[in-house]
Amino acid sequence: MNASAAPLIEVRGVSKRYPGVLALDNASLTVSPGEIVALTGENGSGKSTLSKIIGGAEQPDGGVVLVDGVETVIANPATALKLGIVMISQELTLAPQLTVAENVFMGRLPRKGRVIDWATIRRRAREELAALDVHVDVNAKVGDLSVELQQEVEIARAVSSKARLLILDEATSSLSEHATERLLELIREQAKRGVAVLMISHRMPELYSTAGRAAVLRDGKMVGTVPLPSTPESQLVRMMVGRELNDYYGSRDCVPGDVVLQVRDLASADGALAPTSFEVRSGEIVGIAGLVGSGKAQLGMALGGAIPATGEVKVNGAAVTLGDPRRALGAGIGLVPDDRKRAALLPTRSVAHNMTLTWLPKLSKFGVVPTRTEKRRVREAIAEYGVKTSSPAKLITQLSGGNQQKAILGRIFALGCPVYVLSEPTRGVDVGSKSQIYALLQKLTESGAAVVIISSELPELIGLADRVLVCFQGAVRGEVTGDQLQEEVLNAIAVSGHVHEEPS
Amino acid sequence: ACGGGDDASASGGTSGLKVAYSSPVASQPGQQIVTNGLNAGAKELGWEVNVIDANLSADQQVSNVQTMIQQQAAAIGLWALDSGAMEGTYAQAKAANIPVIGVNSEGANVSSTVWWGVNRCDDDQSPYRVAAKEIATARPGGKVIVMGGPPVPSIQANVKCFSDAAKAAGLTILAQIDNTKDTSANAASLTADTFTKYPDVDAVWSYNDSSAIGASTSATRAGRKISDGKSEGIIIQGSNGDPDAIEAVKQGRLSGTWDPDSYATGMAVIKAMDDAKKGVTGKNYVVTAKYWSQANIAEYKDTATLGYTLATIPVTEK
Amino acid sequence: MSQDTQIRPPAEVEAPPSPSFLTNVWRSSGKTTGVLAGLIILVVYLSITQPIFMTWGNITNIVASNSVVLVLAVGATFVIISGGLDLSTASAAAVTGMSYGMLLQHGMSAWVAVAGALAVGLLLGIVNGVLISYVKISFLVVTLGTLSVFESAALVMSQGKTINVFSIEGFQPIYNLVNGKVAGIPYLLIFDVVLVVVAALVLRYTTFGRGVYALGSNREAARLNGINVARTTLSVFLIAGLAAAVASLIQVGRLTGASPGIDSTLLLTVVAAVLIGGTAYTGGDGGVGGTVLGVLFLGVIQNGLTLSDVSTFWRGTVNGVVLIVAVALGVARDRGWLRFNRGKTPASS
Amino acid sequence: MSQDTQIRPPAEVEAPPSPSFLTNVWRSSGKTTGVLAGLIILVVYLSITQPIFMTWGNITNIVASNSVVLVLAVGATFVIISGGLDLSTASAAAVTGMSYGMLLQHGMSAWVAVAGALAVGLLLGIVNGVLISYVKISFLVVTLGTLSVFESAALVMSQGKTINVFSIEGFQPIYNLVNGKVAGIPYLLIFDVVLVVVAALVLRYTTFGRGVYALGSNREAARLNGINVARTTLSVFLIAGLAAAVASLIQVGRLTGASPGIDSTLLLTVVAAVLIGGTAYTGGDGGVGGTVLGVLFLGVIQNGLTLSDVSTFWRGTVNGVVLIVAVALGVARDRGWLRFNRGKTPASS
Ligand SMILES: Nc1ncnc2c1ncn2[C@@H]1O[C@H](COP(=O)(O)OP(=O)(O)OP(=O)(O)O)[C@@H](O)[C@H]1O
Ligand SMILES: Nc1ncnc2c1ncn2[C@@H]1O[C@H](COP(=O)(O)OP(=O)(O)OP(=O)(O)O)[C@@H](O)[C@H]1O
Ligand SMILES: [Mg+2]
Ligand SMILES: [Mg+2]
Repeated sequence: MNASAAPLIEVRGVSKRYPGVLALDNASLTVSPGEIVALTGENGSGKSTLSKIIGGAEQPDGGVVLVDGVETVIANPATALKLGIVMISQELTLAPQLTVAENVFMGRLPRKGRVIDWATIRRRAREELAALDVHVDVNAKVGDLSVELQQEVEIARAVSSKARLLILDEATSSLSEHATERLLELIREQAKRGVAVLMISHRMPELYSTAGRAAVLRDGKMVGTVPLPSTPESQLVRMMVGRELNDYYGSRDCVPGDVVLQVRDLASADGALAPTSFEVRSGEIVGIAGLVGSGKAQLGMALGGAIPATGEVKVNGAAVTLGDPRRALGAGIGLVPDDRKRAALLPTRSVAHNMTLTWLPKLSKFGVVPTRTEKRRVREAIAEYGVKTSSPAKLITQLSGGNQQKAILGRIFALGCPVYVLSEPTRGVDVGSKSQIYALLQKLTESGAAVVIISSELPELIGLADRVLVCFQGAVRGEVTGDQLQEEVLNAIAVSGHVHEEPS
Repeated sequence: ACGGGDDASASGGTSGLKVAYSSPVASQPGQQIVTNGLNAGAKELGWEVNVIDANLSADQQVSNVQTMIQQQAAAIGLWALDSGAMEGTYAQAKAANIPVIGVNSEGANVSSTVWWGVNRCDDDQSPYRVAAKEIATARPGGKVIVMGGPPVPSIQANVKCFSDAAKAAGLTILAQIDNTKDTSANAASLTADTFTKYPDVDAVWSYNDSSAIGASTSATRAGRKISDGKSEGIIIQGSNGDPDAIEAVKQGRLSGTWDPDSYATGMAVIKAMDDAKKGVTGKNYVVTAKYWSQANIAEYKDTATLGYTLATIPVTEK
Repeated sequence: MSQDTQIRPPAEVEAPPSPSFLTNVWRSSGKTTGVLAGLIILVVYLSITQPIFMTWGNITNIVASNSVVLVLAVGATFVIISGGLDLSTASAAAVTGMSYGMLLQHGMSAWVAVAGALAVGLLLGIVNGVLISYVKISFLVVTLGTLSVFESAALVMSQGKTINVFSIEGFQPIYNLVNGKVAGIPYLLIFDVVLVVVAALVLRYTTFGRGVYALGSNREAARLNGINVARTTLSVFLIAGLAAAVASLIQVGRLTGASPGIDSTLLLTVVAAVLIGGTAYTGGDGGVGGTVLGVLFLGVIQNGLTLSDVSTFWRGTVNGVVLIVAVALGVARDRGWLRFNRGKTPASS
Repeated sequence: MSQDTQIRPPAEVEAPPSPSFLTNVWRSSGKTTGVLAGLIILVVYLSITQPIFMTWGNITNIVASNSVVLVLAVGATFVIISGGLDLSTASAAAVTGMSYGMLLQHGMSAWVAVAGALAVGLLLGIVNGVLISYVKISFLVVTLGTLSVFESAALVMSQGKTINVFSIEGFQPIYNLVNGKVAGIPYLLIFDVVLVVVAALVLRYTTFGRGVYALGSNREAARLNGINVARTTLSVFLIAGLAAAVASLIQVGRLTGASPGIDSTLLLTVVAAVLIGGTAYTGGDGGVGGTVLGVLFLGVIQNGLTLSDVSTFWRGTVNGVVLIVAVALGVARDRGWLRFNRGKTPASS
């Protein structure tokens, strides 16, 4: 490691307690200039808490933080920013009503004299986004963008500020492979120029291709630091989850049965998805791949009734009314949307109420919720889907990101739908839990469900799906099966709209 | 001060005039009766009157008067929400050569004023001084609750008039409570609390009828009888002569109400306008108030049916 | 693989050190702590300084004076939890009260008049609800508009006059219910308790109630999870309309007359009671329990001010200061300025 | 192959077909379309039916009678954009007006009295702002409390009496400014225009202004990006306090007296103007341009009602219906019921 003498940041024996949880327990960590450190651990192990403490967004209950070897109280994010500590937090921190350009420069808007220089803001925002290979109207309101583009705005904001320490808390979890590559490249460049980087990600390949060291948290305790990429993945995973993970994606022995989901000429009313047709049989997992803006997100939303659409969707032969999520759900289409914060969470409600939201029609009798049954079901689901929470009555927003996702997945999985449409189902979920979720998915299909998975993680699609449909510019341009299921093939279609005519 | 000949010619010249009246809140029953009186008086002279509602906003009232000035009203009647905050408006009207008739409101630039008799407190015959004396006669040394209203000068003056007279007549004032929200419901709540605190109260004097009715419902709920002014029970006097208060007197739920005669008030405004158009200003008309109690309520007639004319309305000049 | 998918109990489910009962109450009172504490302090203070305060007579006065606000506030709680606000509630009550009065005046029988008033309340709720949930106009604009329309409608109905119903026979049942007692307990108190309990149960234990919370918490998430957003929105405004009708019956019962005039502070009082009671003004959180606290808090201050003979001019000051201080107490507790065995020991591994 | 692997920009970047200028205006008017259209229709209707409506005298009358609301609404716009609400604004204006009146009464010179009133306004703003941003009590509770405290303070100052300042010499400058004209143009109109332009520029072109938007849009995001949340919050309440002082000077200038009484509909009118003007009640969006529209819309309705002699009882109905219909127009447009060459909504991918 080419670290200089004093680490840029040193965290010594830091603890943080929330009601009912010890989120950090005497944890220590150092990051030196030019170094890229991966902070790893299961969901709820305290990674975000630690980065918030370094970023001044939370105050530790005990322990100290040293900046350039000097004990420093990072009282608030403003102080952190002054120290050159720039954080991309796991929960997007964008102002939805403001433009892309303004969000990129929030808190440090360029001025000409005393007056804000809008022309410069727009120009520089366009440049910063172009560096990430993102081409979006900088005058668009951020709230109108997809999660992935929102994430890009947040990234552009961080990389365009003169950071000495860059903290990326799952900055890549909403990005496609291509965008991820681009970002990692940028990070490596910055590190070469002496920027210290602390990155959090549940995607192993990213850590191995980028970080020089991995620090592992477990239940708030720092269990060790290992060099990368020399440490075998299995060992790192064992440190994180305390066990081996074999048979990661799982497998089924089940022959696809009858057609469950029939989609004919499904198109979104906004034109982002052109008429698309396909079928999914019972026991089948069909993946949907594509870049941002390829229409894959709209495909999921249209299937789930979340957006106005035209065409025909049938479940077990019965036509489903489009554009009405309640009808779609009633017809047996369980949707997990990709934008958790905007479309899935009830931020002011408990974990339990978030989970039972979707179960209410089935759970209740004459409109009354039997709370005893409800409590039992919630407890079972929490255990089954591995949601780590100190109590079912805890506010869902106080859960770690990955655990929020597990709760959302759990509420849909528990419904036992004939059709599942899962958009980025494992976003922010740790490797151990992912493997559990995959196993659950396989179980769902074995019991006859038809599953559509929309994902930007190609390995996930290849590992799980029987077939993958690839979207390009609003339409499905290719279907890949069997041994053609390779990242290169999927990528080629996603990027160009058709398979390369090249002998392999 | 004008000769008869002048009078005749001026009278001929004033028919067909368009005059305006600025009402503080036209939807209140009393103000509606004022409007009726205005219309009756105007009809007698062949005039037309335009009533504009300030709906309890002084700012709105200023702008209403400005609109009247623009519309070149022949005369303006103005019941100021706040006469301390109308000098500029009076001055503007005067500058435009439009006479302003104040109703219960005075000012340097007001041409003439119509007063409610109930609002006067300058002699023994002033209504609230009479009220205090009557209560003292029925309940010598009795205990009284005084109910005031929103903190506006005219109400405060009336409260003071009654309170001073009551003390002078040997009554004890247990409490003064102010119905600042100006609703029956609030009056009911306030008096309910007060009756619980002072169960031995003999009389309630209230600045208006809806508050008196609120007090009456509380007294009934507290198990008190309402006195007819002499009989046993609690004496509750209101003021305004509102239609439902008249009914309440008939039903024995109010001891009485002071009726300022809003109809005559409206007519008196027209009378004062007529004077002003004839060049006579500086008049102070006082509309005679009447006290309706169970003793005389049988004689009550709707003022509109009394057949007042501008010449016969019960006003005195001060 | 079977071993892998074996489910471990979540790590931190370990039972926290069992706190005392008092600590529990203090903790769980959440956003309403301050108001609760403030209310208790007020009650203690008034009990000492005003011997009359704790008498049964005074307590029934408080109940009678605050029932209208309570009923409206319970309706408003539904609306506010769902993420809306009904500015027209006081005006709607004026219309329903006038309807009741006019039906009586036109010789309708007691229960026809009551049913009529309730029907009008529902109708007003439908007007608001349909404009908001189906025509999709902002709830603020709609209820601001209907605030004005209803106010005007109440005036038009009787040309601004109060309708005296005292001697109308059909009025007796409502008069007796509002002013009567059984075994010393006012019917009104019984009604209030039942109303609050039913409302709390509906919010807590019915799918409709859960839908109301979901809607206020995240409209889009609620929609995607099968909540009928338009119908739920319509329903909360129906409830508000019905609440207005019931409140107006209580009001007419108390005053023995239906008046088209609207207390200009009523709307603010109702909304204040709900918000002081810890219901989030952006929706998704709160409940009628808090609203009861809010109504009581405001009601006791009013009662205390009257009993203590505070001068009219100073009442507003006392009122405002007590409110701010009470809520500040809760804030102080949340920020740990008032430690009460909160167990915030750092790093107790 | 090189052609194949070429990466094309994401689909939704394609430029929409360039719309005509009119379409642009129609589109960009956003949330205020309905009000704008409603205002135009109203103005046209009144110009035809009421010859006096379009006279200069009537127009200056509209300006004069709505300046108080406008000034308060501009202050409220800052507060509401920042995600707050100042319920105390009308009461604060009563206090500053009384301060001005009393200073004049005690023989202070013209500008000392004005400065005093402004200082009191700032002070009231500080009280609100500090309680909200530093003591961290909910803005609703704080301003509800101060609404009541300020109201009471105004009454206490003069024992409820109106202070007539008409004949006090120090009052002349303000009287002349509020009621005077230069070349037929009222000073007040000039002042209003300057105020609105300055406020719009501050919101658009200063770091502070953008901070206000950021705060209202996402408080946590603002905090994490180094915006001083507490100071910005304090500042918007200072602005509201100052606005109250300025509004009260205009009020006293118009009424030639300082009254402790508060028009009970003023607060609602001010907030309504801001919201009708398209500022989001949850903050983060809107501006003073819309607020001007909102004030004008309400002001023209009032003026039209007065000119057209609509009966008192029906005024509220006309008022409310016009408001709802105007905003519904905008909604209809947004939902494509009124097509005006609208492109498709951009993909939210
Ligand atoms: N505001 C809060 N209130 C209460 N508990 C909290 C709060 N924030 C975090 N926690 C708890 O602290 C623990 C650590 O959470 P943290 O977000 O740091 O996990 P993480 O390692 O980032 O997980 P993930 O991989 O899912 O993002 C969790 O148990 C979480 O529930
Ligand atoms: N120990 C538990 N095990 C399983 N589920 C629980 C447990 N405790 C609470 N829950 C679930 O969490 C939900 C929310 O808990 P909470 O105690 O907040 O309920 P509540 O008081 O009914 O909610 P609210 O106060 O928001 O109306 C409960 O309705 C129940 O379903
Ligand atoms: Mg995290
Ligand atoms: Mg609870």
